[in-house]
Amino acid sequence: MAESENIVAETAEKIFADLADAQTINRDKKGEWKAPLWQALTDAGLPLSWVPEDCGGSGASLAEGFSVLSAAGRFAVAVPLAETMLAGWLLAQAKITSPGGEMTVVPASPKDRITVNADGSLSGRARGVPFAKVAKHFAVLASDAKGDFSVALVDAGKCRIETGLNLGGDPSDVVTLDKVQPVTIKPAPTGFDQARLMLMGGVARSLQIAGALESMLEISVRYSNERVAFEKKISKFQAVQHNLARLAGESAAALAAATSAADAIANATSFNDEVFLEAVAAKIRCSEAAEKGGGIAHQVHGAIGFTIEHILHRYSLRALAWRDDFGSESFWAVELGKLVAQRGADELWPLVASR
Amino acid sequence: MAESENIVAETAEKIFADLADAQTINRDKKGEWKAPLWQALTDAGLPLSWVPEDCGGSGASLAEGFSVLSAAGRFAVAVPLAETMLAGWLLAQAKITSPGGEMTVVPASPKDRITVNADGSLSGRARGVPFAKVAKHFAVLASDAKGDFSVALVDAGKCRIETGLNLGGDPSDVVTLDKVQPVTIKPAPTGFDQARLMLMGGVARSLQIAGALESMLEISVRYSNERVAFEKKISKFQAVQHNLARLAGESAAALAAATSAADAIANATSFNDEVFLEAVAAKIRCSEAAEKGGGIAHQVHGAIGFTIEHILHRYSLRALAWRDDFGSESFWAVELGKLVAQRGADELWPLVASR
Amino acid sequence: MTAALRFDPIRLPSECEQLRKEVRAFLAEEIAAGTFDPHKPNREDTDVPEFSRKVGARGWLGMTWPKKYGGHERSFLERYVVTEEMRVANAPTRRFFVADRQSGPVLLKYAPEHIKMEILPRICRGEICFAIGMSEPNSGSDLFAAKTRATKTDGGYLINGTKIWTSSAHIADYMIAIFRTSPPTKENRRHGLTQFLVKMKQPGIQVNPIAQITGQYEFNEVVFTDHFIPDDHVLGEIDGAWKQATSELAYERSGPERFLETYYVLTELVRAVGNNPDTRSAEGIGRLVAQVHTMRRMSVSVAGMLQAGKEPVVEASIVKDIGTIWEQQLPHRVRELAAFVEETATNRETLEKQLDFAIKTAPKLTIQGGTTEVLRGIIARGLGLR
Amino acid sequence: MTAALRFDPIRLPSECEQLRKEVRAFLAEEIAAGTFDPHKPNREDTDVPEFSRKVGARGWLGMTWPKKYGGHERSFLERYVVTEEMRVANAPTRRFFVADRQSGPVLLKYAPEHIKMEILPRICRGEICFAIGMSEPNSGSDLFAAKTRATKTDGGYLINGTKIWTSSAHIADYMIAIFRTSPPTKENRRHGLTQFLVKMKQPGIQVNPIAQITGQYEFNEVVFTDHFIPDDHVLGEIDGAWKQATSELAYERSGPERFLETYYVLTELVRAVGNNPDTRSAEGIGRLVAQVHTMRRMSVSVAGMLQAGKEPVVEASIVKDIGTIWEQQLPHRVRELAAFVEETATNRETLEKQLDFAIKTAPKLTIQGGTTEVLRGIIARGLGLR
Repeated sequence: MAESENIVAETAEKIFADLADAQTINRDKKGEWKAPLWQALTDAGLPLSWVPEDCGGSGASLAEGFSVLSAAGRFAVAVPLAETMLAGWLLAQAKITSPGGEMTVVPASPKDRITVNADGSLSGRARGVPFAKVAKHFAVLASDAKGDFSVALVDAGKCRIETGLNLGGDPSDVVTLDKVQPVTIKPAPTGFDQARLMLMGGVARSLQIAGALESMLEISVRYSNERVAFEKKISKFQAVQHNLARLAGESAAALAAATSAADAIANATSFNDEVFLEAVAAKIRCSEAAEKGGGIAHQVHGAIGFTIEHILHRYSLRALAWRDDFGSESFWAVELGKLVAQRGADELWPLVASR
Repeated sequence: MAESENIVAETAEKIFADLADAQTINRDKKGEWKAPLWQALTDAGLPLSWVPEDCGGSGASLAEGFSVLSAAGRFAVAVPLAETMLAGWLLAQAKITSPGGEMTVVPASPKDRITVNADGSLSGRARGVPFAKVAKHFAVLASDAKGDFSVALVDAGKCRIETGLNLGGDPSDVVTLDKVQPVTIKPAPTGFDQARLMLMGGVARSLQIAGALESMLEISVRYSNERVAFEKKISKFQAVQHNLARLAGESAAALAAATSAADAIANATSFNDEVFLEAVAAKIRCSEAAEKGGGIAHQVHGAIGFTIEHILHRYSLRALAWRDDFGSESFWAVELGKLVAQRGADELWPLVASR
Repeated sequence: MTAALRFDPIRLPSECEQLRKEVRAFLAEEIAAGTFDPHKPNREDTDVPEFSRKVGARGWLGMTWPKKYGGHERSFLERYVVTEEMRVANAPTRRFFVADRQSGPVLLKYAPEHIKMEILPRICRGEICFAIGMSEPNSGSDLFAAKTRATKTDGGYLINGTKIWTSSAHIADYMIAIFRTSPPTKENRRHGLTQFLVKMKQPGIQVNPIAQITGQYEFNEVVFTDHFIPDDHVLGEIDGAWKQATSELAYERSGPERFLETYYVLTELVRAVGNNPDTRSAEGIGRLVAQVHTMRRMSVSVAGMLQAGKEPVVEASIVKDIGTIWEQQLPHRVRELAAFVEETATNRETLEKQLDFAIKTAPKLTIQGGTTEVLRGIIARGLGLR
Repeated sequence: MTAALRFDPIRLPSECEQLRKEVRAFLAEEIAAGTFDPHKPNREDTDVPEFSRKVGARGWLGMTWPKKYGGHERSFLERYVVTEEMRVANAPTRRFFVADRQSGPVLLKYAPEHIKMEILPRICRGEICFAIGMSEPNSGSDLFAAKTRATKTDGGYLINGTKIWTSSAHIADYMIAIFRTSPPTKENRRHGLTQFLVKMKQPGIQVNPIAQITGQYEFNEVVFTDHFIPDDHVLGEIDGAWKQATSELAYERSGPERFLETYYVLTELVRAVGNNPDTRSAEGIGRLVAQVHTMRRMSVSVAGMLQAGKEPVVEASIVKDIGTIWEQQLPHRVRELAAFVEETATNRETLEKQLDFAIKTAPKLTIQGGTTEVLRGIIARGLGLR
């Protein structure tokens, strides 16, 4: 990790440690921790990490921003930090200045489409939009009749929002735009399409899942070294040791896949097949790890991990919920399989061994 | 198990124990054990268990025959006993008298078809026919242009046979019939079709796989109680105990699925959806158990189980090979899934809870 | 065979078929009357006393028990049919399930006659709810580490300590619990625990509900402070509860509830996929159905062994081990198979809600009533490894 | 984070890209010349001495070693590229692979200078083959139970006993083995073993090939009867082999051979499925490719740590643990995905033959070079559990 990434990540870590401690948050049934946390993040310029200074942001690098998302995953942060970062990044693609406050991106599923109408207004329906209810603005990617993509800044108040909750208890809403006039709309850069947005979101989620798994490993190891059964620490049972070794494997695989994908995007000159593989593989592998790894963490914890009072669910359920955002692992596995098939058998290894 | 089943199964067990001991066979590189074993099985009337006395057989019940196949699985017997039993059963459906000697059935895959030509001769190609090379006669199920099925007794010498070996090292051949005149041909009973033959074969293979898993469990438990590592019997390591518990689970599931299917067929008055479920589920579940269970048996044995000298491969590789005969588990899973979908969601539970 | 396991194929006798029809008709009536919604799988969170009484009135509680205690002297296989039909219908069985499955049989075996006469008929009428007090804050899988004390006093015992993870304690009328009457001995660390019948809603018992990650309140913490239990509420041998615990496991661990807990998502998947599935969906459904069929045949087989008077502890543990792992993975597999279901599928919303609930439920399935690790230890012992 | 694992994303430097092109061109030439068949995965059974010499001549053996010993002072990442390209092409690496991966580094670290000068250049030229003598008939995973004795005699040691599962011993020129020079002590049961360089094809060594279930003869039993080893063939500390063993594991356990052993069936599946896969095939292939990509990125990351001079024993163990399980399951998943491939698919026969071989190979992958159980123990220790 470069020095600058370290500094940004450490800033984020410190804020989370001070204001988003899982145990404290878990006890705070009223959500009073949210406002101070968001304020501190905003003061540090983190929500607009990926927005250049001339678009109102803090102009951090992609790599620096990704390191913030890893930290956010390790704390399973339940504020729209990743979403605002993605929204700012999307707006910046079209050189649209980001407003202050919470944002999210629309659409958040590769299956949904937002359309630019002839009069410049936007229509469409987007499901599973994270934190839509909380967001003041939406960064919208929309396409017109010719299939050209535009990026728009939209006032959340002008959209219809059907609220919902994901597995982790965070907002996951249906957003309907019915001839909504955007605040600003500009053409997306050449070649930018919905897959790009989905994969950027997917890598964000991969980093968050990997971070959550790191924390699940840590708290599971700690618990196993404290909990006594049959007159010894459960960490001394070979079955528990091997379960935790498997959790370490899942956590490691998720971490490797997610950070590799982030690194690939941060250093890509074009969005080619190799970057596509990195991004998609991360989403698939991290999603698989969320199920397997989270399952082990719960098994090690026993009944206590199944209670609201314990913090485990903050990580385990969010990691599972994040699988669904920006295209599930099944969706992307099919896309990746199609790409591999189209390239042909003898072009598979060159793709895998590209870097 | 009824008394009569016990007697037939015990007869088979005794013959296998005397003449098909895995260790003895494994050392006999020339296959000199085969002729005496086959002779003893023939003397006991086992190859023609399912052939009524008036068709030259011993007229055992379906249930008795199934119990022989379980025993054959436990000894991983490498002579065409199951195949000759199936062939005799098929011929008996059309009241065709079974000749003596080894037989097998054609086709052995739901994807292959044998056709009755206008002149009464048979044409077609059947892959993966077990023990075709060894068989003197084939019991052939063929259909004519109208789709009506006939059963035929065919001289193996009149067919072209491309030899092959399955994973377990037993013959698995391609049989081509090019206008072959059968010895005898008669119409199959009304409603009898290729699925019936495949599922009867599939249940035979399920019982054999379950039997092989029983033996794998037994020899793995025994080995773990003998082998010492890190100064104790490996059976004392929790990881080994839990692995063997999982093997017991796979073995139990295979046994339950296979014997239930056999029982369902033995007591069926018609070949309805419920019997189809039993037969197909057995093939699917036993095939899955062959992979998982066999993998554990090998893991417990370590390097020794990977050698030709050790008997483990006799069970593990045959169990894997048997997955492929009479339709793989993927094939039947698709067929079962289609049936369930066609019946509809609310008819799933009544199907599952039918007996 | 040194490690022979038996799972003989049981054919349910014809009386079961008639009974199944009656149960289905009854459940259909109750669904039509709005007593419960079969598409809502939160049965454990629903307390419907009148439903319990109706089930009792039908003769479907205490089915295998002697008639003199209100039972019906029917077979374990008949009870099996009733249990699985209720489970698959997502019927609200919470109020009577524990009493019918476990507590009644314990009382039958260990309670004094006058208590049996008093309590068993009320269970059979669906009037009372039972809880089981085993785990404590520092003894989960290791039951014999229980510390809650039962101190001998005049005419009975005084109970002090805390039980935890006690399902339904907040609505229960009774609890069957183990308490420490003596310290463990050097030779036998399982010595010193005694089984008691506890009357709930009495002085000295405080029940604190524990919220689960599903949002339900199924578990409780139960705190005893000088709670008095009379002598005749001792069940079985003083200090000898460990002898009584294991033989009950076969009852508890092999029932349809050990593999059908998340079954509803499979039904809804079939509905969502429709009549003409592609190869991916068909294969996925086929494999899942093959599994549930196999699990059920194993479970029925164990019920047959119980009916035959056997104690198939290892077989029951195998059913729970592979059954709970299957029902734990099921919602994840269904989620994958549903990934390409059209938004227009009529039950998509139902399926999604069910998946949400089932995925949250999943972690507890391999923990409650004997963890995977404990079960595999029992199986390993049965195989002669321990 | 108490249990922090690092898998930093390594970008292979540009020199690797050029190197990869050279390796691919070389392998294509050799395939064209008929030296080996890339569709036949039985590389472990094929001994092609001239191929080894050609690889040596290209400078691809001993790549990271000092030039004075014939090495090339290139990076671990460059070596990685050569290794993975050879592996994926099913090149016949048997003759040089062990020497290049393990034996050379051991000699570099522990052999006297004159032995290094004598042997290492010959490894680099691809002239000699090494075997590793660790396991014995009664010590598999538990290396420190080895009993084969090295008895001090005039000017050296006399060796008596048996090594087993020794890959390539029947073609090897040398073996690096551990023998017992003293009994274990009460305090340290790992004490008393010494590492030796054994010259094969000498009196007192008998090699008995062991047939594998794949039909190959890769393993051997090696029986020593008063075999003499001179003093200068001791490698490292007398009685202290246990100190030397663990740090080498990272080299041995994280390479591309730990997840690519059955990779060829994935390539052939893609060929068999064709350009227009259905959802089932596409999803299956996509998930498998995501796995192999992730494994490779983890493995490359460990190579980067080695290059940086670290000893990532836990990370390497994780790579081998999940990598070998993946490559063990791969042929079974491919078999399933190929279930509906048309008979007319041109490579169906190739795929079926490969599947047969890969399925037979699969059981050994989680046993050789450190079993799953041993690896998980190492990982658990790294997590602070042991």
